[in-house]
Amino acid sequence: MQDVRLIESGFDPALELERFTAGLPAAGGIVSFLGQVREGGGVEALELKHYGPLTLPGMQALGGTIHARWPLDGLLLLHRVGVMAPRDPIVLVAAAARHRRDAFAAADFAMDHLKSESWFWKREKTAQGWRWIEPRAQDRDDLARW
Amino acid sequence: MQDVRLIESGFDPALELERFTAGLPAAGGIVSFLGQVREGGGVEALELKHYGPLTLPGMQALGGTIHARWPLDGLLLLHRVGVMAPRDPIVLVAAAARHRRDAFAAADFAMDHLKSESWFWKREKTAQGWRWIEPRAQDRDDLARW
Amino acid sequence: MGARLVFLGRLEDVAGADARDVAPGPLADVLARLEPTLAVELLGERVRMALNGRLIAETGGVVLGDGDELAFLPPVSGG
Amino acid sequence: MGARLVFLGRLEDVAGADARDVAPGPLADVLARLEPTLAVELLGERVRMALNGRLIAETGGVVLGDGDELAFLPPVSGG
Repeated sequence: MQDVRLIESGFDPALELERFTAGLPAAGGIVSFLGQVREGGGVEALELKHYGPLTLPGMQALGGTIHARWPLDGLLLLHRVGVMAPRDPIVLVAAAARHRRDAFAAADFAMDHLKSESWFWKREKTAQGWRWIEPRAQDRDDLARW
Repeated sequence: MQDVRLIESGFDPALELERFTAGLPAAGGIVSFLGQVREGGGVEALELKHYGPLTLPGMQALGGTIHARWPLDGLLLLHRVGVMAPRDPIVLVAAAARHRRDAFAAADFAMDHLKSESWFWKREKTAQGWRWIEPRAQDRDDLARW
Repeated sequence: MGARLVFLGRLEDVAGADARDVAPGPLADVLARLEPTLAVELLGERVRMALNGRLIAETGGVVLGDGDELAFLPPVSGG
Repeated sequence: MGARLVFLGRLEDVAGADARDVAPGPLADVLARLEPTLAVELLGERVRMALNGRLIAETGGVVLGDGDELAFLPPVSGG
């Protein structure tokens, strides 16, 4: 089971995770990662732009890679695009597996690749206006682990 | 923020995770692990026994170790005891941090230690009756990673 | 009131109950009065003991007094 | 109808819009008709290109025809 979506407006991570889990009664463990817009630090809004012809197909291909690499019962990859406010969810990844090591590794791998290889461009709005976020060296290091 | 509980009857993982997240607006990422009683394989019920004077204090000490090792905004360690049915949640661990690597590592560490070092004894009921579960070599290997 | 032995995990099945009240005294004497099959299991090398809620490393000098609780903890299989 | 250039991320700011319609022709000619500051940014070594939704490795022989869409993709910063 693979559920990969780009989401144009808000979503409810608790509800999404509950639905995902409900469909997987034979999975022993479910690992999830929720990324949200941090409150504080002067960020008033965050915008994620994407390129339609590449972004969702890229996420679907990532899902296929993950399914091929770990024995999973289910994989959920949800990513917001558009303008978000502090506390809004940005990304929800969940991996369900019989064995918890597989679920941890799959979710961790998914996040490293969503951060560094998916077609998203991020900008933040502060009192000084909008500013594009540059790629972080840490993201490249994370990717090199796999 | 550290929330460590032994739970005698059912709990709602989605609700617990939502409450945990709501209290942590400055955390960028939240990693969770949900373990549930697997449906199938002939298991009709699962029972977790514990030893009151050791189990919860041991979980609280584990929480302290994790907080000392990774910079976290919050840590949730919930564990069921008693008799459970297939699909019932057994354990919910969540770690919130500014940086996602810390949240992944803390949740992974928490699960390895809950599995191998916490004072729980598990038995399963099948058509043949109740049977105590022996420790798995895999659990000891998982622990040796840290 | 006596002392109390607590049996966790599969030791509960061997003992036939999750706890048993026993006469106080040195641990060696207490164990000697149990069924031999149970005593052998309780002294298994992977069984740990907790006296009044605290793990003990050495059992050589343990004397159980009135109100003491000694728990026998086989390898865990939790989570 | 012409061809269309699409600018992602900070390239949108340099171009002043997220897309621009241009006259068809060889890519070198299309770029030569843009503002030099924009053309330099678009040819940056870390900027990748996608022609009609497919990444292209070599831009040497690209000729934009009517209805073609060429996207300029700077390093991502997503997730």
